[in-house]
Amino acid sequence: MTSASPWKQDFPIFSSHAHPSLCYLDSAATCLTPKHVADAVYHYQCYSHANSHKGLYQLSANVTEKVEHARETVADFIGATSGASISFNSGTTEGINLIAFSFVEPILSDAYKKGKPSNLVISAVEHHANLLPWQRLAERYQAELRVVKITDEGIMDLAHLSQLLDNNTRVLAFSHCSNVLGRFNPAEQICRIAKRHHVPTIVDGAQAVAHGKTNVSAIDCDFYVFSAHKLYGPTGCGVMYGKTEHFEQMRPYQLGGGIVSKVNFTESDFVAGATKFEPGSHHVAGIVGLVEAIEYLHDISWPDIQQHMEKLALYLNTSLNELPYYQPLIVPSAKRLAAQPTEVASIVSFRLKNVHCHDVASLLDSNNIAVRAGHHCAQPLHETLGVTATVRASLGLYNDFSDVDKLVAGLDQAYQLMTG
Amino acid sequence: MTSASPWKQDFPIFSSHAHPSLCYLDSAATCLTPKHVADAVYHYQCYSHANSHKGLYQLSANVTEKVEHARETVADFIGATSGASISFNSGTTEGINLIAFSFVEPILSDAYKKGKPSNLVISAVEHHANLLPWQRLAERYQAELRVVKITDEGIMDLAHLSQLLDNNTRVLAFSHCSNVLGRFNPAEQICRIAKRHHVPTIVDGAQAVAHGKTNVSAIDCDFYVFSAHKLYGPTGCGVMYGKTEHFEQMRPYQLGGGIVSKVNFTESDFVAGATKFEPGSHHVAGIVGLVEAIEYLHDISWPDIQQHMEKLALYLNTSLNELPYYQPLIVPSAKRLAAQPTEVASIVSFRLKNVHCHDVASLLDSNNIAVRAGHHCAQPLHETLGVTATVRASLGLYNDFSDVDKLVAGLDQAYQLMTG
Amino acid sequence: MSEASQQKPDQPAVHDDHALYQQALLAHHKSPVGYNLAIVATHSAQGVNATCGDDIKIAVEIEQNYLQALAFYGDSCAICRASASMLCQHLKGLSVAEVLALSQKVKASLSENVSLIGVAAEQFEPLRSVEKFPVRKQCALLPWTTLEQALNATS
Amino acid sequence: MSEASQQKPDQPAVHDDHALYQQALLAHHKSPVGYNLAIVATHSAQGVNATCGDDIKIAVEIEQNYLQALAFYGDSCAICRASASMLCQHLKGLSVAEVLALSQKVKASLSENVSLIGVAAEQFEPLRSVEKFPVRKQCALLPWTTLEQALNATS
Ligand SMILES: Cc1ncc(COP(=O)(O)O)c(C=O)c1O
Ligand SMILES: Cc1ncc(COP(=O)(O)O)c(C=O)c1O
Repeated sequence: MTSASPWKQDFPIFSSHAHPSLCYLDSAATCLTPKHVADAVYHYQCYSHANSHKGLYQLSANVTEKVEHARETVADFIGATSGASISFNSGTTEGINLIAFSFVEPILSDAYKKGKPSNLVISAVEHHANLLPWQRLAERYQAELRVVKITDEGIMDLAHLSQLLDNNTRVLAFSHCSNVLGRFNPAEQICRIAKRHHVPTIVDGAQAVAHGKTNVSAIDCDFYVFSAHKLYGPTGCGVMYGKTEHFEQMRPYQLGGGIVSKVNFTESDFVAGATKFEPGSHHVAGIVGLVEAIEYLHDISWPDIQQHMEKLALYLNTSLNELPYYQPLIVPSAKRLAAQPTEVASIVSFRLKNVHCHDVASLLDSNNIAVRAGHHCAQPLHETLGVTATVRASLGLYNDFSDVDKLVAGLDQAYQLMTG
Repeated sequence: MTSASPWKQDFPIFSSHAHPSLCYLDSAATCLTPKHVADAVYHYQCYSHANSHKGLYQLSANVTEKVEHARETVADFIGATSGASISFNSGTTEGINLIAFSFVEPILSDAYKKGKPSNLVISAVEHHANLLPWQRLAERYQAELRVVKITDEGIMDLAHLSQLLDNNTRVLAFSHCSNVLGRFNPAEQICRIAKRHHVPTIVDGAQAVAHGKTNVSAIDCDFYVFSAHKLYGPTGCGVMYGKTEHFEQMRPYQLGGGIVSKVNFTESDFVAGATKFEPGSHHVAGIVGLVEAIEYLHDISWPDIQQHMEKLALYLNTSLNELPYYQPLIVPSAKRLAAQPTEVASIVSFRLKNVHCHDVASLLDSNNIAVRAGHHCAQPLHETLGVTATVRASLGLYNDFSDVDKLVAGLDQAYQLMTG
Repeated sequence: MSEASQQKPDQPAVHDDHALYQQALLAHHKSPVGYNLAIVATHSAQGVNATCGDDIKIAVEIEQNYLQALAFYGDSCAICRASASMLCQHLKGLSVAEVLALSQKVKASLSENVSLIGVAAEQFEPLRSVEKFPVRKQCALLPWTTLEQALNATS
Repeated sequence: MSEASQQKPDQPAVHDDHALYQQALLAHHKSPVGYNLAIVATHSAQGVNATCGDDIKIAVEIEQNYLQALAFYGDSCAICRASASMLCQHLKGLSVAEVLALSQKVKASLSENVSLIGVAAEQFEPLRSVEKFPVRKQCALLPWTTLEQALNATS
């Protein structure tokens, strides 16, 4: 690998009239957009836009077909066997709220009415999006919200998980990859453990899908959710995968047009399948852009992406580790690093000794380096680890060795300025 | 006015390499996209995209500013006094569901617990999006869903409204303009009546905002919702206006990042204001496109738009009325037509004698004329009026006299073919 | 990769040989077989197509496992009506087993664009004009799914 | 109308005179006035800035309506810390009414980019470097809003 990213040129933001010297290290928040994706959205809005699923005319039928075809593309992308298992929404946040309301709440409510105790299990690393909905349900049904500890390596403690699951566990919701620690949970193994206890599983894939081939069939989770914009796709679009066998018993979430087969003023019948969860007009431009993003990644190929990202992640971690004032949130054991170099995280969260995280981020910004500072919507995780905020650097396709060098130089400068 | 639309050239879909002969008469379903809007979205995704509200770096701060500035633009557009009253979501459907959950449900639940009867009032023309959420709440809290009749002219029967409202009415939800009949309700008057009964009002503005200056301050409603894509904006973006005094007592709707000030595993504090209803990453591209659409309309100016649309609507109605087999859903009284020509609807729903609506739509499609056939997500209205389906033709900025002529010729041909 | 490649200049959707409303189909629409026919139904079912608003009832008289008479009722679009009419015309005299087998074939031909062969091809080919109009396939299918329901139900 | 017009080529955000971390500010950060000072507080309040994680406590000793001593405690970013330090340095000896008036001015200067005049300008001008950094304004503001809370509370 040369030091330059072979794909940087695909991202117009780096062009000479825009931000050629931008060092963007916040892909975990949102990915920059490749021209392919922006073009696809543009062409859709300009030349193909119409209402999907409702018009009999050709323009509308074509849009319907685009949306239905997108289900297949997405299913294929995450290893689902059928497009019927794919429902579109506005993002990971909505996906989790949807599952909480449509699938989990009726189960909890039922147990509650029967006087049976319930508990919900999540992990200590969860993003607020995968915590708050469960907190609300736990409160409403007097259920216990159990939190699986993480190991020193930043992944779920499987022994603790096994202890927490029991016959009253109504759901296990966990992130495939933490947006703070960048570590992948062994999702297959976790779902297998859950299955032994007959506990349905929801996987927050927001951070995982852009970093390697996802296979929901192998993971064997009940639900998997993610957002297009963290996958080089457009804003406002997300995906819920679910085992179709659940769809029938699930109640619709938001209510509106297109999800009903028969309505009068006193009652309504709902349609079956994934569309039951898609009321109102589809965000077709978002879906079209998501498909384009998937095709873009497919054209590059996972092996090439992973090779680039792994080398870069290793360089990032090694370079940061050499800074004497660097305080990572999680210290990967040297043994593990040596044994599994490919598991180096492409998201790192850290602090600089005696320098506040927000000062670090501001000072880096003055050198055109974009990192995130704060709790990254994972405040309880930070509390668990005994800090209030960290600086987070995360890698994307456009990054290369020079970005890491800039970051290190920027950190050095910030440290000297604030403490020198 | 010449017969050609002065703005047609702003819409790339009509360019020679795309669909130059498209006769698009389904703007009530979704508006075609002007190049301005597609460009703005494109430029945002290519050159400005970053996460809003969370980054300290310049690129992110600029995006935050765009979103916050958009609140002001939208507020201004609908006559709200402050951007603080504007919250972004994915569309009208989500807006109504949000208000139902966050504002109305707690009120209903409270009354229910106290053993007080409740009723919810809507009108007979409502779109499923403004019916189903109330139906669900009515069922859950054993409240009565009351339906205000419409007059022969297709607007709300105010005398009946006054009869239905009482001390137990928890909300009045009605559409500013019907998506089937195209008639505007006298929203100001309706809200004044509601106010006399201390009933909060929710206005579904999906069909109204593109047809003239909206003034929520004059209407004095409590909430007003609409979608960007019915306003020449992009897909997946919607607006909820609400009187800010309600925001504090409202609970958050969907839960996720960015709406909390403090979170731990057992409880959370939420932020104040409109952002409380915007969990997760904003659909910034959609918001940017909406702002551009508003500016586009602003540049044309309402007087010019209205002049064009009114002449065209009059021509449409007059031309259709001349067809012997034309059966409009609502027959506007000649007296009214003469007295208030500007109130001619730019949405008409009708049937052809002895020809099924779906056959009409398919036959028109074969002549490149796009109309909608069915119940247009207002099945109960159709039932009320004693039909199962209608053909709907609706006008947009790109339409002109020639489109009306094509429609009439197409209807003639369809009628002859199917009945001749 | 971009969608530009998918844009085509306008093509009139009516080519005589591909038009949705072919003469054969229109003929059935205008003079439907079995429409509002009074028969001594032993089996019947109601079918509704929510998108289109089609609402059709199929009734059959079965005697000794053979379809002696067929009829349909209700309000529907021309495609649905023509489909029902062809069904009434051509299934009379067949055994239940034969009808179910044929119904499978016609449904496959409509929903998966599988060609029909033999006599069925002649009888039902006009229905295949929906091939190019995915939204209308359900209209042509409705009488067939409703018929199957009728046969599976005990009246 | 398009956003293209809003695109600017990269500009290094550090111009010496516009940089966020000016020398005067850094000096306060490195040697803060009133930080962890033990005073006999009559009034105090806690302020939290959720976005930044700033968590600061402002304490004052008021005697006969005059601020005799000020101190601050807690964990915060350099901007917040420098702002608190300036506050502790310059408000000592003023009356409660004077402090509240001044606080209004400083807050307006920070949130609405209103210039300060007179002695306040000299004392607090370094804070105005946040002008170009909207996200950080709240850091500079926090000590002031917290101070106002302290003054309005009875300790
Ligand atoms: C009156 C009315 N309300 C609500 C809606 C729903 O809008 P959306 O699909 O954008 O959520 C529509 C459009 O379909 C409408 O016409
Ligand atoms: C792990 C994880 N879950 C959920 C989310 C929420 O995603 P979105 O904001 O796209 O809904 C994010 C991103 O912020 C995330 O990193």
